[in-house]
Amino acid sequence: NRGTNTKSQKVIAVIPKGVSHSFWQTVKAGADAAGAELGVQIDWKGPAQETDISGQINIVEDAINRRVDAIVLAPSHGDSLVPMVERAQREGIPVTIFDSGISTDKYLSYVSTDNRQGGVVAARRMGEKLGGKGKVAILGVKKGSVSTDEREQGFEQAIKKEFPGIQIVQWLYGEASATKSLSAAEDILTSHPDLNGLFASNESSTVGAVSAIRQGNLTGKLTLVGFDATPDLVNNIKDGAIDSLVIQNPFKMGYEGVRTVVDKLNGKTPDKRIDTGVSLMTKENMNTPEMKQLIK
Amino acid sequence: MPDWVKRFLPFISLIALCALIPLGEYFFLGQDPKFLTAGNLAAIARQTAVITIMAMGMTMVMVSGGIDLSVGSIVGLAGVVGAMSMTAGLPVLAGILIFIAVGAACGLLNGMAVTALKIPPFIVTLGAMGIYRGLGLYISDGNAVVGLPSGAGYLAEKTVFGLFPLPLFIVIAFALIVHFVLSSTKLGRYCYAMGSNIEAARYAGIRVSTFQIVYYAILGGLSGLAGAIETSRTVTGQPNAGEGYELNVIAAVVIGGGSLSGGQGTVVGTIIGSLIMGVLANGGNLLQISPFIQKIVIGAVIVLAVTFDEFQRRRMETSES
Amino acid sequence: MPDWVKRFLPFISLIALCALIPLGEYFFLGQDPKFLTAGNLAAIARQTAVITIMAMGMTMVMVSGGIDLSVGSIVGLAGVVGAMSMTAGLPVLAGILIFIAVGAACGLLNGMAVTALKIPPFIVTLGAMGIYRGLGLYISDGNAVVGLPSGAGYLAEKTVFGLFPLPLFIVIAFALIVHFVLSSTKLGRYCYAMGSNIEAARYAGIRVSTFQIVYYAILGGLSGLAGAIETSRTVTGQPNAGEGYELNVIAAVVIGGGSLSGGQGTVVGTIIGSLIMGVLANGGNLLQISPFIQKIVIGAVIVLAVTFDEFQRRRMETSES
Amino acid sequence: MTERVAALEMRGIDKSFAGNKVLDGVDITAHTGEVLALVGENGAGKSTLMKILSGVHYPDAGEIFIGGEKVRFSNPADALSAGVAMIYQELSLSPHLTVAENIFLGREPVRLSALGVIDDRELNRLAEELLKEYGFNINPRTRLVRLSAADRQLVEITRAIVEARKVIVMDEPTSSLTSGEVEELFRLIRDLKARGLAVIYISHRLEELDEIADRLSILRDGRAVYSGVWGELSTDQMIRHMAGRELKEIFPPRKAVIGEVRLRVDNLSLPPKFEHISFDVRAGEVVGIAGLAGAGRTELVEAIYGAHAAHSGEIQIDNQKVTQSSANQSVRRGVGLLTEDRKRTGLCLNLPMSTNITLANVGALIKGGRLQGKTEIEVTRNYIGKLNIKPPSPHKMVARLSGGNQQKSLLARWLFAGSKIFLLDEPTRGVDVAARSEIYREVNELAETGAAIVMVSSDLPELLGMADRILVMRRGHMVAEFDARKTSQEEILKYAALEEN
Ligand SMILES: Nc1ncnc2c1ncn2[C@@H]1O[C@H](COP(=O)(O)OP(=O)(O)OP(=O)(O)O)[C@@H](O)[C@H]1O
Ligand SMILES: Nc1ncnc2c1ncn2[C@@H]1O[C@H](COP(=O)(O)OP(=O)(O)OP(=O)(O)O)[C@@H](O)[C@H]1O
Ligand SMILES: [Mg+2]
Ligand SMILES: [Mg+2]
Repeated sequence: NRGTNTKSQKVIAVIPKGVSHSFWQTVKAGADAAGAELGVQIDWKGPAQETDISGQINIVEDAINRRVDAIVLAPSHGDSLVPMVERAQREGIPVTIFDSGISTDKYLSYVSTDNRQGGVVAARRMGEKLGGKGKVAILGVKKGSVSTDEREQGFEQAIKKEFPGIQIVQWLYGEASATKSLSAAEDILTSHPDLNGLFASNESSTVGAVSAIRQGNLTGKLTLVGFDATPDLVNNIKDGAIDSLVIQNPFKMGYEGVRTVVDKLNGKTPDKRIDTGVSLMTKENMNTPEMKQLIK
Repeated sequence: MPDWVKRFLPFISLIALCALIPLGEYFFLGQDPKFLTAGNLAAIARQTAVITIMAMGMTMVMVSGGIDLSVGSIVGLAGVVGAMSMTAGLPVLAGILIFIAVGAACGLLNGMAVTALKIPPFIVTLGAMGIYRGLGLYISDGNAVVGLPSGAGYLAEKTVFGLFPLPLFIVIAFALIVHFVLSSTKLGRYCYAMGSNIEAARYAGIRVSTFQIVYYAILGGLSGLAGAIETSRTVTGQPNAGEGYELNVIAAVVIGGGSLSGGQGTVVGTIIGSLIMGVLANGGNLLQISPFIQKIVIGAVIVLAVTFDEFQRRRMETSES
Repeated sequence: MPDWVKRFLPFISLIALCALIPLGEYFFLGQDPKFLTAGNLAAIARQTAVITIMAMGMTMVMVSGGIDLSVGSIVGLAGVVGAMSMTAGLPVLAGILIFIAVGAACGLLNGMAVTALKIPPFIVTLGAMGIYRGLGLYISDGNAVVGLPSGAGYLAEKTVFGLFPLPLFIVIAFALIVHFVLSSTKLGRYCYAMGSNIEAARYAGIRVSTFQIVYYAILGGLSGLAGAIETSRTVTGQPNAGEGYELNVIAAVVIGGGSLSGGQGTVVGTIIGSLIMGVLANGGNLLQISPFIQKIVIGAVIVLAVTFDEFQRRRMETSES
Repeated sequence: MTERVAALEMRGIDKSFAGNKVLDGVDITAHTGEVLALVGENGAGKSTLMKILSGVHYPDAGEIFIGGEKVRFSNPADALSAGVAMIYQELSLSPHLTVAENIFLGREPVRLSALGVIDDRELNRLAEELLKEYGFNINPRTRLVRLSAADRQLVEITRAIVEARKVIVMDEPTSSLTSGEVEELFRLIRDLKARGLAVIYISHRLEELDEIADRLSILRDGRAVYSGVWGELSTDQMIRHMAGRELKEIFPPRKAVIGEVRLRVDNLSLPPKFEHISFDVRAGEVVGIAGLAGAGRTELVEAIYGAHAAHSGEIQIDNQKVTQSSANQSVRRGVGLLTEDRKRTGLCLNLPMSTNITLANVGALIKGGRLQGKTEIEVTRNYIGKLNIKPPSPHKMVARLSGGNQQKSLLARWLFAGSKIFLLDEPTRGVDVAARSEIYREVNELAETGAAIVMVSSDLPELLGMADRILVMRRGHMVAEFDARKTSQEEILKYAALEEN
């Protein structure tokens, strides 16, 4: 969309935590759709790494200095982006927060999934499939990464509370890399050949986990509940290598994020909290229209 | 060629960039250029301060023939410990000293290991990179240290005379000091001598181990200070802060004419190297270039800037006499 | 000390590790040790294959006095392009050739830039690291390339004789080839000659530029192959694949006795270096050590292994005379 | 002599580095079966001219003819394939390779030639044969790092002789060799002449040339100022052509008064390098140490200086016992070591001459906490004038100086450091006659101001001309002491090489 700017169009900076996962690409699709529909220009820009907090601060700062009309931001840390968000508000630029929370209330709207609830949904599915007993492991993303920490903790607590017969035997991290997740999954399976279930808390860890299951010929013997969806992961549900995927609605996050700030620019006041919801995709429901709509 | 022209040369790539970006903004985006506004220049100063401060210390270490891959991890460790000390109630200023002290201690350790173990600094500090990062993560259990006092943002946010960001002043102050040290003191002179030929330096009566340790400790201290600024910017102590900075810092030194094999490098060159990378990133954002294309452009500019610099240097040597 | 004992020495650190981990499993976790099971050893072979293959090429480049920071980015770029060619309908075997060709082309470019621009390889390949990564991300628009044919997993999953993973065979085959090249051919001999004194090599009539280009191209090709294995492992073309691998690969070479200043390094040493790091990571997972402590341990082991090796080497040299 | 096609002709060669004209229309001619001696002061351009011949540098102007045919060499490979080989002044070998690998580098015998598989057994066998044939006692399987400077030079000589087919250039091949080895080399040169090669031989040891030279060319400041048959010029005339002025005597007289003992070495040992060494040096005295290569002289002076710790024994400086010596403390006590290997332990090659000269006494340049750049340049200019260093530019990187001028810069370092005890290890290696005489004059002046001087040298005439006393070392032991005025080269050699007789 470079060069298409005409001065009459409002410019909305949409700033994700990172750019290179299909999750963010789907957010972008939603934002672009809203931009086309509402007649605003979308500036999509994020740091290369999701851990690059000061890189994201720089991008927000540059957007403010560029005097965009509004900002839609997925803060890479709840505390770190507070000064920038407050500064934008002082300078009259409305900010909508999406995906992860922020420790201030000086924003317009907060559009996100309840990550903890996502973990709980995964835990209930796991509990049902295993009939309330067995050994499971968690393949996490990175300790300290807030949204995935919440999913993993949601999962852990729900298992402990609702399925006392299920034992969580190992918890390793894949460092947001598919290959490292695969190695970690292999090592989990080495340590616990009798494992019954595995929970992977984002796209890269799910990719790694399903590769380990395929390479270990464990399809059908191990219940894998993953998180996030790509066409490839969805295909893996068909033959049972993946039991189910907790799916957020990144398209809606992008769409709603842009809609809220455009509403504001048009003088309306959007809701402060918009929950984009989580769904569970299984073999049974994967062909329903609602599910198809979630994986763009 | 007169001497002042020669001094001026390294700036050329930087100035060319600074001219191209507003032109791009005007013709490409059809906007009034924002690049050269005071606000944006201040932003660049804030954005590059962390790398520049570390790069000044790295200049010393690299001129002396060493290298330190652990600086990014030091930023993280110092950030966590310093932030914890502030949440524990230490006043902000004392907290800043903690950052610097933690950094200097790490640097001292690096220097002592390099001289005592007699193995290449690349290895020692590659190990240290893992150790310090692991320590920072362990201490904070991987979570960012939050709840800093409101004054913690001071270092990064404060502007002097209502316009100049405080980090800019810190950078300038340390640049002057390190420049003076490198060009006009024993400590600096020995740096070049050791980097050029460490055996010869030892035979000339220089206590090479002691000085090496000092250089690493200074770099560590400056990395700790960088950690303080980073913490102040993010208002949290991030255990992952500074990840990958080592390459940026080393690149700044090398773009600025420093040599990986020691004996060459200047503070002015390093600052320009750091600014080139900072301006590129900022300009890319202003020009709304895709981050993927930005990576390509930054990579190409690093190669071109050094090639151009080398070419000028060689041409000048031929024409001197 | 007899010659065979000397050859055996670098294994010591590795063997010590392999003994300690099962002991830890038994006494710490109270489990039957899983570390030495065939399944786990096969897993280690698969997990280390990518780094080991790249490290063999890096051994050549580093022995010849160069370095290549762009290898991780080549893994990503080759992975994306190769995966795309497969989704476009190319058969798996032809696809693998595409991976290797893309890698070799990148390496060739690196080599030509290093020799033509006359600037340090660190800079050239630091730039290339950004360029190739940006290209991979740009081509794939930041998304993983998915929908590979089912045979794409072959390279990583296939086991030979029902037990030995195919990547292990690839590693062994290339280790034998590269070892042979380094120890018994002109290509390898000139590697050591150039790394040890490039002027002397030129005076001896060796066309150093041509050879340098060849070494970088070989490393590129091996990185492309590593990209194929990486892609095969996760059955997706990840544009971010290989990020940070350059440090692991260089560390493997250096732990194995290779020198950053050229002239020294062997394939056997490099493989051991790579295995030490791989075994540490695997052992850490089996022992359920916190990832933070693992970082610390790996850092410490890198330093200790090289220190021990240096110490032995020096002791042996003194006792020889 | 009948007219015939010259083996080599270089005509009108020009070459500039960084705008400095180093060679200016140089013509030289060498004939088959003859040795052309090429002489000139340090920095006259001898090595540069020869590097043009061997394809390392490309000339700005001029032509080269080999056997009457015009050639253009754009790299050393071209020159080698045209039959031109060279022994370089700075040793150009690969330290991590073995002796045999170095000798055949670039021309390894191969099996499966398509793959370039090296036949290592054949390689070692050939090398062993060659070394034996040339009378050099070196194991072809040893790595080069383990060899002494002298042995490395022999390897370099072997390597060049194997390669040479038409022309062989020897740039100061004897700078690290002792007389026995030099004789061996001369025998090889006579063989080469008999095989019909043209030999170009560069040396500052004029007495050596008498034995082998057939013709002579003299370079001065990048111009060929004389060409003719060897023997037409007397040594004095040669020196006048080289220096462009009269040189009164090589060894200037000294009027030093010998005073108190300044340095006393008592039973110093560092087995197996040297054992039970005792001697003393007085103020105003020059004590020479003679010995064959590997006798342990370098190790001895380095131990006295504190570069290595001695195993046992005692050192006294000005009657004070020295414990725990290090280079740093030695410099503070006024001891200076002019090292044998100026590239490895002497100079910071990519730093300016000024930095190198002031390195051991930077403190003297600091005023008010600041290093005074202007003073530093003045100091440097002072030594440039005093020692006649060329080119006289303080900012010049020492790597760009010719060997002899590098050596003078290093001497200047210890003069500026204000040393009182000088340990000079091969102080005139690679230094031309005129400059040598300047260094000798400087040494004498130092002695006259009360300095104590230890001079290690393989150049016996130099020791006989300069020293008051000469100590002889053999295999780490002090075996004899002579009054320099009452001994001869033969007598010293007899003790230095006793066991070999
Ligand atoms: N690569 C170079 N770059 C710049 N100047 C050089 C270079 N090589 C040689 N020179 C200069 O060229 C001149 C001639 O040097 P050269 O080495 O040919 O002298 P030489 O006659 O061999 O002296 P010596 O007897 O000391 O070896 C010197 O002034 C030297 O400083
Ligand atoms: N057999 C050897 N192996 C390895 N290095 C040696 C050997 N002999 C001598 N050297 C090295 O060569 C250099 C000179 O040798 P040394 O000090 O023993 O004798 P020297 O009397 O000074 O001989 P020279 O006349 O060559 O200066 C020293 O640096 C020494 O370490
Ligand atoms: Mg010369
Ligand atoms: Mg000696």
